[in-house]
Amino acid sequence: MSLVTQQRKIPDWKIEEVKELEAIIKKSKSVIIASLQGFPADKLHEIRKNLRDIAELRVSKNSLFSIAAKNSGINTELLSKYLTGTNAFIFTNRNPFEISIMLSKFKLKRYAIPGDKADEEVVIPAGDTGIAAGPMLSVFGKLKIKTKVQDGKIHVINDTTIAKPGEEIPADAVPILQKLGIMPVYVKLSFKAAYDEGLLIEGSQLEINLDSYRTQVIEAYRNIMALATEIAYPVPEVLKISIEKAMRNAMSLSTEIGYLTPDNAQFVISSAQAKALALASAIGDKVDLGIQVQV
Amino acid sequence: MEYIYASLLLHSAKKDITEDSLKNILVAAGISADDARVKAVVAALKEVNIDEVLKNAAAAPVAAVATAA
Amino acid sequence: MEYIYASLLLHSAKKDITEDSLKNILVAAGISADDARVKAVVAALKEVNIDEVLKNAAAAPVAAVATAA
Amino acid sequence: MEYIYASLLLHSAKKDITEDSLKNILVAAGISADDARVKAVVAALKEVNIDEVLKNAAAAPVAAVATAA
Amino acid sequence: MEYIYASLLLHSAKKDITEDSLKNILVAAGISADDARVKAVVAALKEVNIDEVLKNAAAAPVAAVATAA
Amino acid sequence: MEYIYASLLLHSAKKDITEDSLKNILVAAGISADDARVKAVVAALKEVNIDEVLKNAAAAPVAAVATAA
Amino acid sequence: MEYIYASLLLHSAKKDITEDSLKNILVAAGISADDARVKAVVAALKEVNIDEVLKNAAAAPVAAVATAA
Repeated sequence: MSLVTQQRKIPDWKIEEVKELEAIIKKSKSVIIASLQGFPADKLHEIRKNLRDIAELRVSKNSLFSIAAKNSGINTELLSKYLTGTNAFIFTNRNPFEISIMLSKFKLKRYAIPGDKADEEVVIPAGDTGIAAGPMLSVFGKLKIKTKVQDGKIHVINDTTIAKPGEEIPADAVPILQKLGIMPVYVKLSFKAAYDEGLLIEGSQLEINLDSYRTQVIEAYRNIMALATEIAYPVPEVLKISIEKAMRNAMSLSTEIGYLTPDNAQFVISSAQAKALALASAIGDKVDLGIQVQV
Repeated sequence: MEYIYASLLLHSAKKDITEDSLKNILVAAGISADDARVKAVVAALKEVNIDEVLKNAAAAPVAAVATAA
Repeated sequence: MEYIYASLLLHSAKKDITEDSLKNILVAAGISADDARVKAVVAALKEVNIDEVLKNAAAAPVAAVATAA
Repeated sequence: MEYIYASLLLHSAKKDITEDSLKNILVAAGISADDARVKAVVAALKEVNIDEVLKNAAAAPVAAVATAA
Repeated sequence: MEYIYASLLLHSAKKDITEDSLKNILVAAGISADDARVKAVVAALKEVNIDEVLKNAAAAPVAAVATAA
Repeated sequence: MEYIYASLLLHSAKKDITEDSLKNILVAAGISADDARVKAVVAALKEVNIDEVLKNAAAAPVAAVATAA
Repeated sequence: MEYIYASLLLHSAKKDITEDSLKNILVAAGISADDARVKAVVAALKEVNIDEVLKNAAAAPVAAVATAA
């Protein structure tokens, strides 16, 4: 037996892993650290498949990642607080927000466990469940699912909803759902942080609400159109709106002061008439006005 | 509709809609005012928020113009 | 709107809309009638076929009634 | 509608709407201003809150939608 | 909106909307007309069929109602 | 509409909208700024209360959504 | 809203919305650009079809109703 040096105590696979990590870090612009706490390991391959050609997902020990990151010139002090628990590392040359958006659009589902809330409507479909008639029959009864027994198997008579989105899934239903292959609970990677060419982005920042961006785009557009209309910004499509607005203003003002000209008479008199009819109908059921208000 | 026009005339001028004020207008317009109807209209209008009713009616004429155009 | 309501009142009662008849109503309503405005309204209405306008306003009642109901 | 557009022009420029200012604009536009009408418009506009009216005018289409819904 | 009110005033009076006519009105209204703006507005309005726009403006709320219904 | 976007960008950042600041942004965006237009926009914006305009723009659509929903 | 205005300015000028182009504009406007926000906006707007969104927002009240209905 030769002397065992400190060096040789480190298993080869660890050295190899650090080497590989270094290589990936060096060729990637950014890395996202995601928690695997409570994340079903068998779902990782679906994410990998989804990210193919765009990013590489690896599950590594925090200590090994830290060494590789440090060796690659990353300021690991920025990252140390995220390097606890079991983590996955997503390496990419893309904008990390793009990866986050991409993953948020991709729904991963898992089987329910007792206590889970449904992420989508949970329906037991009509038909053969493949479950042998026996003690399970009473479970269906408890869940108020109408059944019949056919060829010794439990048949569900009608599609039956047992939980709506957000509702707790009855614990009794869990084995049935598994048997039927129904996965009503969503899982997603929880982002802790991203490191992008020296920039640290918090996990909460990485969550992008696209609807709020759409709303902001609309708001910005409304604002510029309102302002452009107000100053009559001289492009035809704005001036059209300005003209409409000016015309409406003029119509409203002439109505309000009862100013009549042949070109606004229709508007002004109609307006007075509409008000009269509105008032007439408001009291029409109490008073015989001697007129018929059309409803 | 005369009773309604007369009422709106008073409302628009920010005058109280009373049996007397309503009758005055109708008479001035050369219309023989029906006492019972005047009474009924005044009573009914007391229970209605006229401004509210008119505000909601404001949109209609625009539509009317459009259909005519 | 007083001048318009007064005009519609006259129209509805099948009376001529003249400066005098309009002024009578406004005075009866306790409104100090402005001669120039009375003149302007009467002149403008001479060029307008009120029956036609009201017929075209026929689309309005539906909306108006709907809000009031 | 010239008188109304002229009035809105003055209002929009935060100028007082007087018989003179209104007439000036109409004349500049090559329109022969009718004194009685100018008087009538100026008098009538004194009685309304133009800003309020315009604010409601902007809301009108929205109101139209509301009644239809 | 002054430039638009002035333009509609001209349009309503069936006058041509030119740099001069627009400037005349603005000046008469006591507004210091910006040459570049006047030029730009007149040029842009040349591409707009004002009659068409006014007709459509009257129709717009109806469209709004239709979509909401 | 780039000039308006640039102006609102400045307004939103609570910066003064001047010919220089506007031109800087347009140039940074790779747009060749037209001097006359920059001048005209800056002059026009001086005459309006941008916050007021935006408030009114925001109020209308929200109301529409609320009533139609 | 500065980041959105800057992005729409680029869009309106038919320029790509990239981290660099966005940052250039913000800096030109005198705004210290936040790197993470720039990145977030660029990524988010890649997913948003701006033309489509704007088309729906186009005719203000009508669009408001259409989206809400």
